[in-house]
Amino acid sequence: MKYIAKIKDKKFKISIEEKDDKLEVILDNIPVSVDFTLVKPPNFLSFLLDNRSYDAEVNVDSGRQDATQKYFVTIKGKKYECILEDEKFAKLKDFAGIKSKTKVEKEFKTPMPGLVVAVEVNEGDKVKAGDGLVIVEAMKMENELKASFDAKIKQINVKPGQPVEKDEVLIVFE
Amino acid sequence: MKYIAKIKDKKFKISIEEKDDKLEVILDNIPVSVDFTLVKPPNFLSFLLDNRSYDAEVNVDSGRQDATQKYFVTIKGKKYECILEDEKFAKLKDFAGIKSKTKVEKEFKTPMPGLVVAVEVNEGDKVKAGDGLVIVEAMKMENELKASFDAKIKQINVKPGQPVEKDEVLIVFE
Amino acid sequence: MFKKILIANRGEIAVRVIRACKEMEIKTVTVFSEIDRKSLHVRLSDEAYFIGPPPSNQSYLVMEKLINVAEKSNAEAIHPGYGFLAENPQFAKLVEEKGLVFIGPPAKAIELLGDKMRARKTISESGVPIVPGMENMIASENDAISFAKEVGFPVLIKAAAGGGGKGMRIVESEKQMKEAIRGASFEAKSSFGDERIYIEKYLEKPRHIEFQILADKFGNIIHLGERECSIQRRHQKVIEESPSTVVDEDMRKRMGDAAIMAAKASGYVSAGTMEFLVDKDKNFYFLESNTRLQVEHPVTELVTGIDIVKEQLKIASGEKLSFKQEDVRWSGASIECRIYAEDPYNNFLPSAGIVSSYLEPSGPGIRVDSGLYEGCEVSLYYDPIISKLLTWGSTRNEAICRMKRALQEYHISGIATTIPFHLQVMDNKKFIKGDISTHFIQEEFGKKEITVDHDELYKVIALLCALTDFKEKKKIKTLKEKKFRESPWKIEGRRMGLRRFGF
Amino acid sequence: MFKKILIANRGEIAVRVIRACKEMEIKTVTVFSEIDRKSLHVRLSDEAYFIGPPPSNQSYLVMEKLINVAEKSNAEAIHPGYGFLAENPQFAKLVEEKGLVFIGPPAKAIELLGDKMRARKTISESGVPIVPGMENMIASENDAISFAKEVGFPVLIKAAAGGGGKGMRIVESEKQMKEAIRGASFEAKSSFGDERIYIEKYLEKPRHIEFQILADKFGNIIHLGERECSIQRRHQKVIEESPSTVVDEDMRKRMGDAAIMAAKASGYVSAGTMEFLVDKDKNFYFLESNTRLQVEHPVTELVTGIDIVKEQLKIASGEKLSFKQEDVRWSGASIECRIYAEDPYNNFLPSAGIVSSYLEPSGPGIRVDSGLYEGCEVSLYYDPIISKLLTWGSTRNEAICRMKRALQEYHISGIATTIPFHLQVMDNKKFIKGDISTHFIQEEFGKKEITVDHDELYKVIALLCALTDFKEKKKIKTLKEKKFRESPWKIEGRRMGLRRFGF
Repeated sequence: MKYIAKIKDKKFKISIEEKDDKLEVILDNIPVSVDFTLVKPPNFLSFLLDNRSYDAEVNVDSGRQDATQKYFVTIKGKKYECILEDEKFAKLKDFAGIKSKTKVEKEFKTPMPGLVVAVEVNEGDKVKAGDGLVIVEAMKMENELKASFDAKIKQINVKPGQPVEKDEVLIVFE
Repeated sequence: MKYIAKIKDKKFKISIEEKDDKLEVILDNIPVSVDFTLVKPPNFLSFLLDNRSYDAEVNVDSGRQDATQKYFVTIKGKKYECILEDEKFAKLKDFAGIKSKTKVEKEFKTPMPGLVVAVEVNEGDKVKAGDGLVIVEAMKMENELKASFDAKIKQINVKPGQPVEKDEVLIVFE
Repeated sequence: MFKKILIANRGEIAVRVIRACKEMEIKTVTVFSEIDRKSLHVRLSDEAYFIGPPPSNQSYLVMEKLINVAEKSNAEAIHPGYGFLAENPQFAKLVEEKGLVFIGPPAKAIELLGDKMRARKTISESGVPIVPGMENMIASENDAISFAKEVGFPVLIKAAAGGGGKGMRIVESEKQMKEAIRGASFEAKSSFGDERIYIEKYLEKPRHIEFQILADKFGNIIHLGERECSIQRRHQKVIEESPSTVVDEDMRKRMGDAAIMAAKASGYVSAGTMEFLVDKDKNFYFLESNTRLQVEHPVTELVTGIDIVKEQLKIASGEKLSFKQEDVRWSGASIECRIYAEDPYNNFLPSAGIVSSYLEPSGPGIRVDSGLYEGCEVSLYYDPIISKLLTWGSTRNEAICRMKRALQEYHISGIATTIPFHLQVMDNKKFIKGDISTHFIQEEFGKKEITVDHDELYKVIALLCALTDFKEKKKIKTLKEKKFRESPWKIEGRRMGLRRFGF
Repeated sequence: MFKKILIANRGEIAVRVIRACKEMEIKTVTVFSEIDRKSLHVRLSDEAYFIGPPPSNQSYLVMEKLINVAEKSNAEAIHPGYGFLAENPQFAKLVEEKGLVFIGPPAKAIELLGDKMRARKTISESGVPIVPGMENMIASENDAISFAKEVGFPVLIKAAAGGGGKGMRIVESEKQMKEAIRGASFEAKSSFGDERIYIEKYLEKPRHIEFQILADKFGNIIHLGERECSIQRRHQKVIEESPSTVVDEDMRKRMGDAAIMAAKASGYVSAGTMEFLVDKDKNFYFLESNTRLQVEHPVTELVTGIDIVKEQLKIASGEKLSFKQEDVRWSGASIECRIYAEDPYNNFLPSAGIVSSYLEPSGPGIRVDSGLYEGCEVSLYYDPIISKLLTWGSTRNEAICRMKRALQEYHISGIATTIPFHLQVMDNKKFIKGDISTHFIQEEFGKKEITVDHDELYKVIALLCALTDFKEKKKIKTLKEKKFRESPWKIEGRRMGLRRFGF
């Protein structure tokens, strides 16, 4: 199988084939030796890349789009995001001039349950990335949820004093 | 359900009934309040007995004999053995004059794998409890396996230099 | 000494107190809300009583329930931990009225020092310098604005009953005042049940340095040196250390004397903390007193070898301090990283859930105070501090290097934690030099992303993702072929079994 | 300082060395046998190389493989840990010949001190008292018997290349001699590849007290005080502590001087240990030298604050000792319990398997050095020491109470361990008084069962078993009704989910 992996602005071409129960792995045209073993189910791995040792937790993001897949990898206490694409699909896309682009979310969800303390915007308002939208109380703290891009508020679903569940839609953008 | 539990020389009568989703437990004719919850699968429990708190690991011995069951319970770093009987069965047994008696093992097994270093007895020998029978090497140490009761050696299945698996029968008693 | 005490708290601090009690052969009684049945404090205590639903105002904050449990269980004394009722003078009074011992200062001292205004007055009169501030509570927005104009912006709004950064706001300009007053008094009310707030001059780039004191019932008061607590986010301490890089022997003596004076003036008994702000010229000002065991008390324990919780218990049971000021010896350096259940990759929003995998760092110079275990739940009802990771080193540099090592070893899955953030701080040049103030995080991490680039790791990450996908697809294929699925543990166990033998 | 080193070991001691290296920013290379692929030392190191099948004579003991890995990985030095090749002078020599640094004493010193007979001679000539013994190796049974008759039974047979209690036998009478010689030389050969054994007078109820020394390449030698190692089973240390209850300041000075004299006489460099026997009248006799990092080195680290592994690395890289004898300060007391994978309920037979559940003790004054994690495998191929649990206390009593607390918190499922045994020792009155000798375990635990009765616990155990059976039967019933089975985690998660919310 052939993959393209993207981490921030870096891109890697990876080929993996299984021959005689062994993995043949090529990274950017250079063969590498890998030893990849599950240390703790479901996703805690020990990985030796050309004898360099890495402990890692690999999580697949649940939402699958097209033939790309988002991963979160935690190594040495820090978390990294990686977009993995099937090379065939990537080629097709390039050919057709399709840009892989993050879909703009129309729905603004709360990342945690809590109590709405204040709504800082009104329907029809224009907001900028970084502007506060809603304050939600959880763990005895007020947490200001902010816009991550410029948008216009279409609809507000909550009011102060209202308890909200995780991933509940608080605001809909236009 | 009614049980008789034996730990060393102590005996307890226990009755457990479920009423309206709550457990009614009586220990030696005295009702007790129990709160029993799984902390870590499969068998690590948190137990509140009349509000006294105990963390325990409860293991069932795999070999089941009649209607009795052997348990090993680890609490505060120490391990205890408990024999649990269904009361109905116990009564029947008492009535019939059957004594619950540990069956004398005819087969002498090694509790761990290793390498037989020496056999200290011969076929036909009479041994006493505590006498050494076989020396098995494991973890770079010689371990002397001893008789746990008086017996006569019928057959010896191993010889020095031979590797043995866990629970392999080394000696058969008469 | 007591035979049995009630711990009116939960989580890591309840576990901390249980450990001290076990080592002194004191039986412990704990309480738990519905969601805390499996919490480590319940599992480790000798007795545990259910006290109601998860919200703390229906369980951990209900004084009558706690008193009832103490009476039912024949506990002789109550340790309040920190937070909840720890600094509530009514609770301390109630405990004493019921003939029980409150393991903390007398209700009067809590009342005096808990009222920031009275505390400032009393302490100031004893000769200890204080930060310039209004003499009364904020009555109106205009009131606050005119004070701010007088001393100059920025000013600081603080909860009268406060602590732990809750109900606190910096106000940089007139137009921020209204929202700041509203927010601070809301938080003050929800955290302490007291909405009163006051205002003081905000010192530029101060250091936040506090002194641990111990006072017995016979008027003996000593200090255990300072803790540097300048590394704060949203006015909450996140990293503490002892000694401070700015405090020399002479300054330690002068500040320690001031802390003892402040404790004397307020009739203090038990373990407590006198907090100071230190400006660029090493002038120090009394800020407030925390009349309880502090979250960060272990850094002092690591450099002095004194178990502060045990000393609290001894003092409460009427023992005299067994050592004098000159017996206190400091050795090496200690750092604490507070591990919060917050997501540093998502604006430090709270995170909750089941801890699906857990491995604590260990080995030389490491201490972990936590209530975590594999399979435990972190809920959104309570304080986000889930663990305190501490290191000791013969030098500050060794303590920092050890902390980096420990943070990398610390593995908590299932919830987001601030471990990646702490790793960033340990790599920060200013932090390593000790060139810090309470503005450190804002200045150093304000706009930057948490994750810096690690070019050498990118290849590894790319390969891990590709291999995971490859393996997953292969598994699906194999499963289709095999038509049944085994648990990974079973497969693992069998494989191990196969090669177990072979001497 | 080195940039990269190879650690030619496994398990807890490899992890210990990795931790020191990480804190000094030295890259680590480890090696692993087939069964150790997932071991913690592989996971924590920067590089790891496969070196063969599980039996150590095909992997960890094969010098060429280790040298190859060091060369391939560009490691500058090799740390041997303890056991395996740590005291093999051929290996030290080979490492040096290849232009690498052996992190340990010079091959010559290992050779001299490793040969117990030559060591006794050299040390004795330097003026340090030694235990009376034969001047040559045991050549025949008669030889040994005639020496034994001369000095009187009991006598002690020991491996010339020995250490760690392996290849050691007490002989109490003439008729035991033959079997003892056979057993000791077998063990000596299988442990050290050297079957030579010798014999010495067996002191009655001696204490086993050793001194930690540090010697640099410039002739500076200091000691870090004593460790009391009298608590032994089958001549293997199981509990160590520092300071010893029998050593006062004067005795520490005299024994420390003797240890330094012995080190000087043997041309010692690096960290090492001089072991002494101490009789009832506090006379001490040089016993042997361990020319490596000791299993029990952390007890000294806890009372001195000195990281012995870091000192080893500094010395090996050619640094001078950065402190003098008078800079060494001792504070408080420390105890180590060696947790063996042995079953105290079954004659201490070895136990192996997957660690199915694991929770380390934590909090104040605790240190755990181990290679364990939940899901790891303990194999029968290697040393049974799976973890070292240490406590520090401001007094010995505090360290003991802390150890009891820690042992009760330490939870290891899936394999049997010696934790219950250690709990018994911590409760033993003679141990608490410090009234111990190398016969302690034999005398105090010889005939007694490990488990003493805990009447109050019996009811709990009875109920737990009955409830488990009740729940199991109910589950089977429910399953029959539901006709499908969910994993306990799923059920749990869902239940939690249901009540997650409710502010």
